[in-house]
Amino acid sequence: MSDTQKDVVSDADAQPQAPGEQLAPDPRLLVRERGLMGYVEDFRRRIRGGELGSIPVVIGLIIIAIVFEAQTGTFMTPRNLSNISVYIAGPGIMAVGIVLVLLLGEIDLSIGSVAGLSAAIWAVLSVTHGVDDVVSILLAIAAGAAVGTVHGVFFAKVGVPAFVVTLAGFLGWSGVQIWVMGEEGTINIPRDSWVRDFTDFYFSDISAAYTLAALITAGYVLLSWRHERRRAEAQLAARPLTEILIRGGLVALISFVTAYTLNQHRGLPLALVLFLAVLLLADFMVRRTTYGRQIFAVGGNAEAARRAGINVARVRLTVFTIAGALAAFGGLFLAGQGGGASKSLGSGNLLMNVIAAAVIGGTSLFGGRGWIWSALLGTLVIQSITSGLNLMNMSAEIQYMITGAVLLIAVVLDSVSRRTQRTAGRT
Amino acid sequence: MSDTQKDVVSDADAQPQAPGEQLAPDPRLLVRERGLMGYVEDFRRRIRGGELGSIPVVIGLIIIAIVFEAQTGTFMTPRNLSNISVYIAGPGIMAVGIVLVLLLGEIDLSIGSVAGLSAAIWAVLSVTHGVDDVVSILLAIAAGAAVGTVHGVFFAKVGVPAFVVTLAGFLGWSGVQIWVMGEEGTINIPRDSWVRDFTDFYFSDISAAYTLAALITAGYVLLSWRHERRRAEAQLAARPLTEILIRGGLVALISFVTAYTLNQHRGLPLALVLFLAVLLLADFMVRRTTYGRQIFAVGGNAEAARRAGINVARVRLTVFTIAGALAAFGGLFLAGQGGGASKSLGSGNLLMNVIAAAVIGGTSLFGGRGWIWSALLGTLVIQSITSGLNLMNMSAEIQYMITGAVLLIAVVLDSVSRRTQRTAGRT
Amino acid sequence: GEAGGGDDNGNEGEGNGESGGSIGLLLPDDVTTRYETFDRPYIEAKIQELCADCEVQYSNAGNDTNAQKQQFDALLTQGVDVIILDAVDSAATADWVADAEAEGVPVIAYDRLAEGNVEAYISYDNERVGELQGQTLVDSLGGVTDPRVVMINGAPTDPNAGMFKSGAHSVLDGAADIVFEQDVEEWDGGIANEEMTAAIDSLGADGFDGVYVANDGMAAGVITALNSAGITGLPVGGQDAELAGLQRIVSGEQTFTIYKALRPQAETTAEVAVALLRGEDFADLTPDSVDSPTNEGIPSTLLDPVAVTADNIADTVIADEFYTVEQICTADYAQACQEAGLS
Amino acid sequence: MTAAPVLSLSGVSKRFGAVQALTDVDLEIRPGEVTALVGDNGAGKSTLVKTIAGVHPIDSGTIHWKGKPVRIARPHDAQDLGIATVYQDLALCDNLDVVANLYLGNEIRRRGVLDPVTMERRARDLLDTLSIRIPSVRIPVASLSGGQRQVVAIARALIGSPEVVILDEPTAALGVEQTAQVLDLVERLRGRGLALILISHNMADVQAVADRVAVLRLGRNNGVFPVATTSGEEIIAAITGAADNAVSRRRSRAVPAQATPAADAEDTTADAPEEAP
Amino acid sequence: MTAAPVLSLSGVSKRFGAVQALTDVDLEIRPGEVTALVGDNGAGKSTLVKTIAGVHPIDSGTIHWKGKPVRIARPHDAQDLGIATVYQDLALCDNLDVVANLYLGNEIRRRGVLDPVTMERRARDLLDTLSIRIPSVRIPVASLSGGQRQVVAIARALIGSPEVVILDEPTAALGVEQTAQVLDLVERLRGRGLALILISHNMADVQAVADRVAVLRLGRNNGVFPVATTSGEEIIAAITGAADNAVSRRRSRAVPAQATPAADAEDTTADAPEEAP
Ligand SMILES: Nc1ncnc2c1ncn2[C@@H]1O[C@H](COP(=O)(O)OP(=O)(O)OP(=O)(O)O)[C@@H](O)[C@H]1O
Ligand SMILES: Nc1ncnc2c1ncn2[C@@H]1O[C@H](COP(=O)(O)OP(=O)(O)OP(=O)(O)O)[C@@H](O)[C@H]1O
Ligand SMILES: [Mg+2]
Ligand SMILES: [Mg+2]
Repeated sequence: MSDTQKDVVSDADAQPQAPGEQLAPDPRLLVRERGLMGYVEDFRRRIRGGELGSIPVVIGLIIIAIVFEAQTGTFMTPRNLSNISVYIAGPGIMAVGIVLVLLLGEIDLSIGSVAGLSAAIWAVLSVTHGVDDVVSILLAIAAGAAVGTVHGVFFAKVGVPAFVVTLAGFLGWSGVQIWVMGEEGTINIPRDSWVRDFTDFYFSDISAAYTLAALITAGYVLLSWRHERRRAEAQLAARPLTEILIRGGLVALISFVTAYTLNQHRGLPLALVLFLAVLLLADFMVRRTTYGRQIFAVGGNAEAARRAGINVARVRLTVFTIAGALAAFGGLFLAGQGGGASKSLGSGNLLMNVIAAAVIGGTSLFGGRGWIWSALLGTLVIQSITSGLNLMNMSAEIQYMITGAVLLIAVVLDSVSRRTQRTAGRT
Repeated sequence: MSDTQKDVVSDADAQPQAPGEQLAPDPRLLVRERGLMGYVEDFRRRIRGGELGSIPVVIGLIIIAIVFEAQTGTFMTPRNLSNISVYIAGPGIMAVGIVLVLLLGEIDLSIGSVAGLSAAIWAVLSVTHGVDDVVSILLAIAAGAAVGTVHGVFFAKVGVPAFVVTLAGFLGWSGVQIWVMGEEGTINIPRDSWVRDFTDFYFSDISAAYTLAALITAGYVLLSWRHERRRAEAQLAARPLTEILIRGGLVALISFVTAYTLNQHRGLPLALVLFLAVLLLADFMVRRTTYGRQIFAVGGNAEAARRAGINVARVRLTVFTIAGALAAFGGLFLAGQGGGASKSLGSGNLLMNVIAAAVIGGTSLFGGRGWIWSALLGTLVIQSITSGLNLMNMSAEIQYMITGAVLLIAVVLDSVSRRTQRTAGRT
Repeated sequence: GEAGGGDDNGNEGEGNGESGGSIGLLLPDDVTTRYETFDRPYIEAKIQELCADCEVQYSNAGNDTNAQKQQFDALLTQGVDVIILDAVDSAATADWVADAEAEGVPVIAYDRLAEGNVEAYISYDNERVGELQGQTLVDSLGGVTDPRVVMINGAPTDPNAGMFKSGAHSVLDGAADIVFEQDVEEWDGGIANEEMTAAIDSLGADGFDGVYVANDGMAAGVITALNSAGITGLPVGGQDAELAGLQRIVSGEQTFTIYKALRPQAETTAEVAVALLRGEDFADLTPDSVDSPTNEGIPSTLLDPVAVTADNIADTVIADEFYTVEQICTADYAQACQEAGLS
Repeated sequence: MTAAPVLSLSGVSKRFGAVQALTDVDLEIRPGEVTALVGDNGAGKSTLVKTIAGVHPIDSGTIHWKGKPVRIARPHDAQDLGIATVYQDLALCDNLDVVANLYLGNEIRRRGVLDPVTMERRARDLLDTLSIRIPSVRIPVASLSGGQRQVVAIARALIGSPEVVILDEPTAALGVEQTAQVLDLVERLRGRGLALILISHNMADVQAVADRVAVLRLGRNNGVFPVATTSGEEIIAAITGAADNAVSRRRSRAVPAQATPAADAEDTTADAPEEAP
Repeated sequence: MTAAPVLSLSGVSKRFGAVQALTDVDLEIRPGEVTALVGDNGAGKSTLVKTIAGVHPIDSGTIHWKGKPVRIARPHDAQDLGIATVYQDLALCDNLDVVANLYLGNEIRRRGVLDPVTMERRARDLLDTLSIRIPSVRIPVASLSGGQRQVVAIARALIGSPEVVILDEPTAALGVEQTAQVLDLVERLRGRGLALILISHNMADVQAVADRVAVLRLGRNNGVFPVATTSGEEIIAAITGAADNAVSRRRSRAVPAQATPAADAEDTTADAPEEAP
């Protein structure tokens, strides 16, 4: 578990071949050549091999933006883009939880109800019972975590399929939500509540957005560079400095353009900052901690994970707890956006949209494959479509059809581009 | 493929041991002793080993009945039971389709929308456009099949996960449904439409119910007996005649008691007859045809099925077609029950209830395990709870909570009773 | 009806000169007949008539508050000059209206009294509708003493269902004995059928004298349940004056429905909207004044709903050309129409 | 022995992503002959037979069946030609019972309906032939031991009447007795004029039943040897690409190692490179 | 050689549903010794080692670790004791890359955070030791060949510092060279004082590296033999339960079979019972 551990063999034992001799690299491996040509060649190979990662989604996003801008002329206005960046926060935070659950190879159908329940709890506590705003928010999120834990216990300890547990939760918690709301159909947000700020506070000083963009860029470049240097020191294949810089440039471009756009409207929205914070934290957890590794392992092959000594039940349980807490957090954003908690908050297509976002973003439904940023990409796709259709004043039934169709097209692109890979996959 | 086929080895080749010698049976296999004691012993072993099949669900049903009867005093009246038998038909027929899809290891989220769309198509054709009733019904079912086929094509041929395809369908088809209904929010059923009869025609002659019960019993006993005789002739372990008779007696008991109860109210409902017909047909297809075997194989291990020469894409595609057609058929029952087609038919909790029914009934979400009759058992459980709560005049939010809780309990029982089995399961 | 598509050019709305302008119209759901079939075409037609260069940006929220909020923001993004808002959840709108106000866009509350600083309110009061439902039911119960009533209410999650419910209660609680009451998720006819059947089972076929149903869509399911239990002739009332409901009234299966003359409501709203657009005074259009939880003295027009029975169909729905006799009297109902004197 | 080849591959190549698994491979399979296919781990043996079986279509090259060029794009095509395959990864449906697995894709029907009785009887007989004890042919294969599953997979290939049988490490998981049975079976099949491809890492088995040995190395042909005239050492040298390999070193060390294993271990430890801290 | 046993099982029984997989099994494992566990397919070898590894808790019987009774209820317990296991069915996470699989449950961290660089370097070194060619340690194990996967599983067991290493048919899928490497490895581990359990169907391998051979038959003990003084035939007889078995028959037939395989096949066919029509 630590630096000082010893492997039985590699420490002191012999390599049975001639001393110090290393195996020649496999001659069949088509290694990437260095330099610019290497990139082009590698990219071409990946297109042919269907290993495009998130490129299809990004292209899809660009197409969506172009089409809607052509149709409405207002899609690419800073105002609309800024609005989109606020709208995605709630569903996006919930989608982060769903990505974690999907990585486990499970599904959580209850998040809509949990979001609604938590918003109801917050509203009743802070408005009806006059509990302090921050305390109510924390209690609401804790309630979401508790609900998630209940699901986790039934799934991980009792052994009921997660699909069924959360299906029961989907029904049961929305009943509790209605019951918690009691007589009130809707409870308005108090004027000075944090929940209102979640979706309605903007850092209007333009330096805020630029500072954040600078921090993100610098952080990315620095961490990559440190990592690649260590790899080079350990004599492992490492990315050259130019590549790091190119990637850093891309990150800088995206973040500064975003910052500039946001500053054109009302500044950097708090919603976006919180969403990014959740994304970065979750991404760190998934990729750089033992716990994250365990999530992937359990999702890939639970029995193998168990045999590796991983406490499978604990991993499963905690992931559902996190998903519940994130659903609750996201629910508060929805309450903020809709103007208050209501009996119907979290019902309707929210659940399906959140799951769709995670899947469109590139997280597999079958466990063990995916990344946190799919929550961002997928929510962006779905919200862009919705916003675009709203700007076009499409009637609701057409909206349904178009959302369905675009969802399908997005995933068809993805499936087709991954096809070669899939065929090559083993049993 | 036929009786005349030859295996390379077994026909003419030698057994390398002493001629005619058969391997002694494995001494570790705890074979069932014959006679009554054998059954008791076997049953005890199965309880301990957690191989209870559908017994937990049946016990659950009995408990539900007892509790509600104690609470309401009207639950076990012939009238309520007869009503339940009508209400289960629509969701039950849809659940048969879901069971097939689950056997494939997939899910169909679109069935609610497809049911609504088909009902809308039927209503608009027959009422608005004056198309002949039977033709409209057939066209509506054909539309459901066509929609299912579209899903099947995207899933099986294009390779988009079924979850996503049918999620897109869930959104898209309900848009089409609203569009098809056009101006009207609801369309009444014409007085003499078959669709009305689906849920409102009863064979009021008491002989109808008894004849059906007799046919079912006789058919069951005869088929079992023929099968076991053939096994005995082939020197395979066969059930003794007494066991066939005991099982036949059980079937007779259930069918005649049901027939008697139904005759106490308005007679044998057409809805139940149609539902049973769908169940029997589907069960025959799944258990006794090559196609059914292929469904199980694809659900268990698609790659192995492919290597066995099965046309995996065709099996997948057709199963979605069937599920679509059954959803459409079930949708017509719902229209009959609601008094007409409406824009919201098929929305709400229908989808979740149908899936929950299939799972409660004992069909695995992970493919390759299950049986058609889970559609009947599961729908019965869910409808009994709903009817009981309605009789108790519970408010809607309490209904949500209780439905969620009972759903959970039903599956917890099942999971716990299967636990030993699961632990024993290999990777 | 296709909105937007080719013919909208919201981006040109910058030049809000004397003649042109754009008006946003937000309606709450797309499963009830009225919004798509009546409200929207009436409003659009009237606006067109009053202001040929004006355009209407229409969106339907599909019963989702957050979706409506986004549509509201989209209208602001498009730069509309006036918003007509029929809120999914009228209690949630205070902030939205404030946002619009900050941009100088006036909001008209249509049909439901949206909270916040709205400029005007034109509606049938939902509580009133509930009261009328209750009153008509009591009336149609006729001479029954101590009438027993079953209530089938709308969706528990829909705030408006709560208003109908409390309006109806305010009448029924004194006049009748409510023996069975249920909310129906999603306003679903099939579930209404199950609820009604349960009521019949637990009360007995003669255990109640009339049924309150929140709308016509559910009334279809309720009547199916009554018919299949062999119960006919009981007073059953709905709301919305849907075509299917009117047909049932003609054929005697349903007793009444609540008809809100949508044309005057829609047209008044259109007039107010155009007046706001042009900065004209509209006080004579809104003689009444109501208070919302957030604001007092909102200029408003409150219209009176009408209960439609077989007796007054011709004078109300048909006279208003809400539906024509041909639409109601299809082959199935021709006979009944004759008897009811419709032709 | 030199009958016309029933199946011949020439210039077959196959790539997975960034790995060129097969490069220009030729192979000829003759009826009444056992062709052993040997090679190091990852040499491409399984990939090669999967291309023949239609699991992975080839990227380039040609396949001839009885002299005529054919395209094998999916497993069904191979089965239609008469090629039966036992895969290294078995490819059984864990949820189905032994009988259903055996007859998958070749179900016996009676008046259009599955005939479980006949299938079960024949399955039992067939498994008895291979002298494997399976608790019951009605339990899902998920609960069988590794060797039991292997035998089921082998039995599967014998249902129907193939002309070419491909066995990818069929005896890897088998006990000594079952291995002997399978080798007997291979000889009997050869005796009936079938063409067999046998992949195995066990030189003793290969030398016992094969007629010719085709060696793959790093995805390329590395010689075809007649078994009768080739020694095990020669084949191993072809497999490893060097006469000096771990096997020969191990052999030459065999006696002292047995005597003083500990000393031996230290011996080899001595010249290990120091691990970086 | 007669050190106190580090691990000893007595009277261990295990049942799955209707199958009594193990009945009253005893076993003693000593440090610095290789104990081979042999038996027919389905004899219960894998089940026995899985009970030791905590995969299947035992139904009855006792397990002693260094003389003290212990309860091994889950894999974690076994790992805590110092038991590392290579399972017959490998138990790798197909979606993870080679490095992640190797260090699963034993991740190397640096200031609390995973240290992929160190893990990758050590993984590469470790795999080089086993002289296996893997295209890249960063590809998911799903795309490895059977033998490559096997080696990854073996390497996994050597991460950390186990006292007992259990190898369930570790060389089944391995090429000749890799097999030799693994046998070398086994000897080196024994040299370092570890206790090893080796399950194998290959008598040559067993005789080459094992010190004692424990035989299981139909889920029961069927004798423990010191390798040095026992012949292969005796062990095989204990495995199959009879001196007259397919192996011995095959041996006695070996020479004529090589010469006229076809004739031989017909020969055995002659006395086959006629199949029922
Ligand atoms: N999880 C399980 N469920 C049911 N039966 C099982 C299970 N695991 C093993 N068995 C049964 O227990 C017996 C012993 O199996 P085991 O895997 O231990 O055999 P083995 O000696 O390892 O055989 P092989 O050499 O073929 O690997 C077999 O009959 C098998 O069918
Ligand atoms: N589906 C696949 N995707 C990617 N790479 C693959 C795939 N299948 C095989 N490979 C690669 O192709 C090479 C050959 O694999 P193959 O399974 O054919 O080897 P093999 O000769 O059968 O080895 P073994 O004796 O270990 O079974 C290996 O390097 C492997 O990593
Ligand atoms: Mg292989
Ligand atoms: Mg084993």
